[in-house]
Amino acid sequence: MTKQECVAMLLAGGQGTRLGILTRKLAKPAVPFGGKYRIIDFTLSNCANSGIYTVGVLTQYQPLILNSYIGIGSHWDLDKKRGGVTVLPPYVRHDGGHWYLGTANAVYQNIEFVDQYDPEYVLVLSGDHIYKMDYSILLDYHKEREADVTIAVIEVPWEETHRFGIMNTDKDNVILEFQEKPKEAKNNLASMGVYVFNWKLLRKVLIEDEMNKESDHDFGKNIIPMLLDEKKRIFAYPFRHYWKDVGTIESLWQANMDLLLDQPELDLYERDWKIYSVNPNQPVQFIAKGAHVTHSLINEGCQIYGSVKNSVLFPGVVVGKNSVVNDSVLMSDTVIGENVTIERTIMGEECTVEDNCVIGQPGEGPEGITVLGENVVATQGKVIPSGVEINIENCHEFGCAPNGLKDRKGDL
Amino acid sequence: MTKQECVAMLLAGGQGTRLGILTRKLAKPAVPFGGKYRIIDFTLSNCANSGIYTVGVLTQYQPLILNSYIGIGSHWDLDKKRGGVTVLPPYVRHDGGHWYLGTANAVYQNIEFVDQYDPEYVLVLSGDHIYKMDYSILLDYHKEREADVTIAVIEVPWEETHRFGIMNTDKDNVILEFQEKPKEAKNNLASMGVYVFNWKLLRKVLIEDEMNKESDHDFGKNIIPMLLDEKKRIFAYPFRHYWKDVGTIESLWQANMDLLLDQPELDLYERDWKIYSVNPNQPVQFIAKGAHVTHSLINEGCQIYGSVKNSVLFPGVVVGKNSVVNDSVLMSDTVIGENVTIERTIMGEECTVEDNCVIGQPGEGPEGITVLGENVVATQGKVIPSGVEINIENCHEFGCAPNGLKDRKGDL
Amino acid sequence: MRDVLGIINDTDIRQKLKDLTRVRSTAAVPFGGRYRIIDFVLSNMTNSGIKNIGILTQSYNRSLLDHVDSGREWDLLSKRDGLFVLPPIFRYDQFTGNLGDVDHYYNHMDYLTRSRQQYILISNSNVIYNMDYREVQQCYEEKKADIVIVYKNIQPEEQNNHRVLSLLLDNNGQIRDMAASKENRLSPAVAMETAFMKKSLFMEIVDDCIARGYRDFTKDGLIKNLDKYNIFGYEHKGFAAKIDSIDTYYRHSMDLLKPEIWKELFFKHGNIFTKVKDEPPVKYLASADVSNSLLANGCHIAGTVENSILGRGVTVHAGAVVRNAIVMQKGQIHRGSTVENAILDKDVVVTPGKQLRGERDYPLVIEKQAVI
Amino acid sequence: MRDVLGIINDTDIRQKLKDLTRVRSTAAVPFGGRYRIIDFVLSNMTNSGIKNIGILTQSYNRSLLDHVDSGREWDLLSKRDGLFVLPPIFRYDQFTGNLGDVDHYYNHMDYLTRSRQQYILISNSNVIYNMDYREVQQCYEEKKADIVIVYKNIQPEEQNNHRVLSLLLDNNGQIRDMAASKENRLSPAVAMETAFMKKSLFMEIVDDCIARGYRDFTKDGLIKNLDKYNIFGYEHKGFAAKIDSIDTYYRHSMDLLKPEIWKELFFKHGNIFTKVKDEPPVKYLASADVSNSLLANGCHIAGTVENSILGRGVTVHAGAVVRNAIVMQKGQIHRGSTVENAILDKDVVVTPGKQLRGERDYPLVIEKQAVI
Repeated sequence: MTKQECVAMLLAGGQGTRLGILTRKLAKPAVPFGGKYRIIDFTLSNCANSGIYTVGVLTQYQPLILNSYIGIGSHWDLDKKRGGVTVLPPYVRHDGGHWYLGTANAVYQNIEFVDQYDPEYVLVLSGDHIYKMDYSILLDYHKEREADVTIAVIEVPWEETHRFGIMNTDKDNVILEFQEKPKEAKNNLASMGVYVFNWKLLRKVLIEDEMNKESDHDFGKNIIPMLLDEKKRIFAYPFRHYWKDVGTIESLWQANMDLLLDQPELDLYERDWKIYSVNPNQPVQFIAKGAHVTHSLINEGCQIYGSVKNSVLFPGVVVGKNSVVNDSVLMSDTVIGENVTIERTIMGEECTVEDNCVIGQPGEGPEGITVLGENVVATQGKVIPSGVEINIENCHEFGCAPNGLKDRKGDL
Repeated sequence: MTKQECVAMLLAGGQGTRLGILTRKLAKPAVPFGGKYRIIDFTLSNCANSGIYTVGVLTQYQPLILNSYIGIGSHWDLDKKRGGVTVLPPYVRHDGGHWYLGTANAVYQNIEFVDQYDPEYVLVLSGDHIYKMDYSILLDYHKEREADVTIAVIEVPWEETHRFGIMNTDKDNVILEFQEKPKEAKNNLASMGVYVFNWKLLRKVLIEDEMNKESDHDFGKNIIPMLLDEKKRIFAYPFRHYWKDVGTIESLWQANMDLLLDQPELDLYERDWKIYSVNPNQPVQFIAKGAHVTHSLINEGCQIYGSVKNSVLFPGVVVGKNSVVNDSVLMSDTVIGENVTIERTIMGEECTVEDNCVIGQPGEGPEGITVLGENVVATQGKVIPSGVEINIENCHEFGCAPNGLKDRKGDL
Repeated sequence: MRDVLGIINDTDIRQKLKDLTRVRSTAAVPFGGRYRIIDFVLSNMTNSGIKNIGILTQSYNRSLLDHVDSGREWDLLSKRDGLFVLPPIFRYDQFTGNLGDVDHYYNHMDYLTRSRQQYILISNSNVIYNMDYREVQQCYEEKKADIVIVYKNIQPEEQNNHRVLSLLLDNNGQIRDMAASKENRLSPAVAMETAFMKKSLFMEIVDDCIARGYRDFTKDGLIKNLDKYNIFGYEHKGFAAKIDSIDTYYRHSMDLLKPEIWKELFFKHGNIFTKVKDEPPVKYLASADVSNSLLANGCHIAGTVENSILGRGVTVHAGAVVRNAIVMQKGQIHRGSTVENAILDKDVVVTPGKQLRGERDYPLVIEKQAVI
Repeated sequence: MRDVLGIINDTDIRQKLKDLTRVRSTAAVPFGGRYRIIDFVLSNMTNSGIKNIGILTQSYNRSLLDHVDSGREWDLLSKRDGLFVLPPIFRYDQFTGNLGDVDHYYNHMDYLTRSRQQYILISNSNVIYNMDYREVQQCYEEKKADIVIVYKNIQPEEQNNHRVLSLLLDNNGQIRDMAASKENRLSPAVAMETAFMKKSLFMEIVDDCIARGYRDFTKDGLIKNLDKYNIFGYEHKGFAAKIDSIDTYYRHSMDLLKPEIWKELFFKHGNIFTKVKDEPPVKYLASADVSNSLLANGCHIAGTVENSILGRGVTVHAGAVVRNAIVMQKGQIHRGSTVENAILDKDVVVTPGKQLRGERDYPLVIEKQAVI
């Protein structure tokens, strides 16, 4: 096995429970985003674009789906002879095995995997965030400062500091103190969950932490404070571009809407930093005579006969005549009939909305985004109030039906 | 995920305990063979050459090594966009996990993996055998007969029938009865551990078998007898070419020697059925002036200054001046000094034999093959009797030393 | 169809595609927004199970090489078999200028010999259809044919004034006469430049032609041998287009705006694959006004687009109008400009305030990288 | 060296390699049993960390395409960057016959522009060495050079009678004069056809040459600009060979039989990669008698082999003798035949009882697929 200077360990086991029915069968990193992508595409593309071609993806919740999505990594240019991407679910050893108990334990369980490449540095990443970052610059920053650990940080509004791990730094970006979700923050630099470690040090610390029965085996809660106590050289790497944790329905919807601005902060069109994804192999989209499309992102294979405004459409979506889609996100292969109105809705894959339905009728339900999970059918003329979540299990309560197709679990 | 007509499940978890120190750090399928290959190369190459590109490799013992050896499968032409090779160690689910309890349980634990491809047929293979077989012909045979199960069988000498699973068949090759290691066999057709199943049937039976607490969850012992009881259509597919289970030191040595015949039964030079392997990327071999090489297989990167007779040399082996290597198998990067004599020995990777040693001195020890595990150094003038097994743990008893290099675990 | 070798003939340099084939071969001409012409034949072949495909092409083959790359998009990256681009074998000093397709086949006879397949499916690079070639092989077996030729019945109103290969079939589907003519067609049946036979027969015909100094596989190898071999026709009932002129290129591109043709061509027997460019979805701005058009990913639309086909990464600025036009990859149409009845090759920039107008039956063709 | 673009120039068709380059370009000539000449430069580049490599080649490029394939063996299969084979851009009817290397560079200027790298390392396809190009870049930075040229000091006894580019360096390593000559060399320093500079400077020089009708990058672009740019030399101290004639091909092939050269060339700064053919190990039969020879995998040896280099899958039957010879892939030497001082191209069959003998300084060359 060839030596690699840097190995990336991408934590992709998050269940994303706050995304409700959207993560019923998907780990959070596999949730679709932006008309084309899954959340993990951003981190994987960052790796490839940064020239980091040895990536371990630590999966746990619904591992088979991520496994088949990632495949041999060819879609992200990560199918290399030396290195490449390896999906690492927690596996059973001779003496048994258990789920990853925390972010640090996940890496601990894969020490042997990392050792194969005998790296100088290990980059610990999370598959949960939307951002574009050149990790090779972060790595250079780490090397120049001869740091033991470097943590990427981003400024957050002071009023939100209580939701983050906050870094207190000196003027040279040396981290002096770490506050996990502080009530009174001394700073507004939040950890992005992106770490560079010198592997020798991390390896040692992971083993020590594993012994500690009190530990949660978490990078933020345990490993970093432990290294601060040991007076290691820990630097903050300030990041000043778009970064978003799409952990809730509201933030997922908002992050999609962010892309519709004329000059969005996250530029998907940058030629030198493409975001790769699995290609659905659909023909070019068809906008029919009489259709009206504005302020939207529409992907290949869509057929638009109606009106789409301020919305994000994934591949293969059909919008029928005289239908109106506003402020919504429609995932792959959703079919909207004629004379339908859809407002502020996120719709999962392969939903069907038959003619004359209204989805997300304002004022009918609680405020907020309406969500239809995958494979839900809203039959003829149904009115769905705003703010509800419907999946194939509870859909009968709303007069909806599950799609006749087979359950598409694993069928990405 | 694309539908596939046939998915292969390759059982590669065998520990191969009878191969002693050669399998101390390797699963049996990873044991080197024939100057170039590992045992599993034969089954993987058979898959690719048969056009079966969707292969699950079920690993268990030392999974990381097979995982990194197989990589994305490109060496065997199995890095396909649709399908390809997937390494499947037993992984931990939310509710825990356990080692594969038997061959049938191994496939049972991966039902979801197979289901992704929605196949008609599942080909169950073992990674433990040396043979060349076109599975597409086996599959055609299965389809033509509208069989439920087809089992590849080979004629074994009557006196060895007690070591095999024996099939009693009628004149149409219908299997009437199965005898596991019978004392008095009624037939001499032995199961090769190669099965074609209709997936729907197998899926159902695996689930039933899993419920049965008495079962060993083994294809030969449990699944086949159960299906015979249910009067399913089970056919034998007679195979008449080279097939060898290299389960012991003696048989591994013999199978290597088989290749040295002028017309070996197993033809590695057949252009239409190449056996693929990971390429060590070594230059062409150098045979020096004064060297003498006969009746041998020598791989790339070797440098021969002495005499090699009736032996198999893996890549990068050096044989010094005035040294004699007879009837032996020397694995990769072994270095033999000057004036050395080696007889009937299997030597693991990166061994060093210093000048004036004698390895496998006949009459000095028990009859049989001498075995040196990887990284053993026989220092100046040492005489090692025949029939002993030396590894880096017991080597001091024989006056040998471990190689100074780092332990090469995982470094394939 | 693992036992079938696919051959795509992209050596014809007499195509009337004008500027579109100035810098590339016919196979590499962009079509349908995100595709190249060859994608259709190539995808049909791989969707039918063909694993070994040779493309005989021309010496200016860089676009084609870039496009097919390793063949990975068609899952043709392989140790045995796979995709082979076969450029002409000649040296600067040996080129005489009058090679026929037979010469190209003959020059690559070693590739044919070396391949293990028993049958051959040969197609021109310039036909657009979605077809399951397994049905062609079935026809070959049922009829016990020596050769099967794919044809389509062309109604008189669909005819153009080019020379086409028309066929005369008997009741059993056997071809009794063939002729390449403009006006006097033998029947509505027109050959679609696709044939199936044993590889050995193909090599025999090529060898016979070479031995006698013949250069044209169809005229010399097939028409003259109608008595010698049993040649049958297989009718393709769906959409099929031959791209052999600017006129047919423009007309058949516009055919894609009919949803039933769009669906048939891209989905009928399997998807059409192409090189993946990882473009983001199309972005529509507030002022976008798009109707009856096809748009490839990566487009940025702030202006008006009507009855048009836009390639990847095309930008139509606010106040610009694109009508009845084909704009290829990365075209930029600036504010106040109008492009009508035109074909813009890749990377064309139309600066503000320009008016480009052709006629529907004589579209304007703008060459690659032009700045207007 | 991710920021460096590698360019391999394989356009020179005036090589004196006779029949060896009749069917292939210099880059694709087999060398050292299992390699092609280009493998050395290509592996040096990738081992040094270069991720984007363009090979400018000739129109008969099929051997080269077959060999480099997708670039996967060099880990150059990539979405961004990777390996690009750049055939000449011209059409049959436009070819005039007197293109220089500058014309080829100019024709592929768009590839240079499009690539994101800032620096360029350009090498001819015909040099054989194992070199870490990072040291060349280091020299470039230390000397604050505009251009660095790799050279080797050639002792008088190693000289041959070809024209070589000799250099005159000052104490600081700056090149003060350059001349392509046979006899009157400026110094023992001979350029190894490898240079490093900013991509923008390279493009500027090419553009200047084109503007003035100059065709030769070295003579017109470098020698004439010695005063304008700071050109430094980087000395390569190890083995290096330029393959520009049958004589140098044969002589430098035989150099590999010296174990110290064999080790240096294949292991010094990194392994040399090549297309993998999955051949089994060499099989020696009872009657084999091999000495001082290199053998590639897949050989079957029952006869005598001395001071020779055998390619993949060569068969030497019992009673056959191969001496001081290079036998390429799949050669077959039958019983009772002798091959001495000869170069046998691929697939040559020497039937029983034949005697083929050249002289050591004038080896016999047998063309591909000959049956003797």
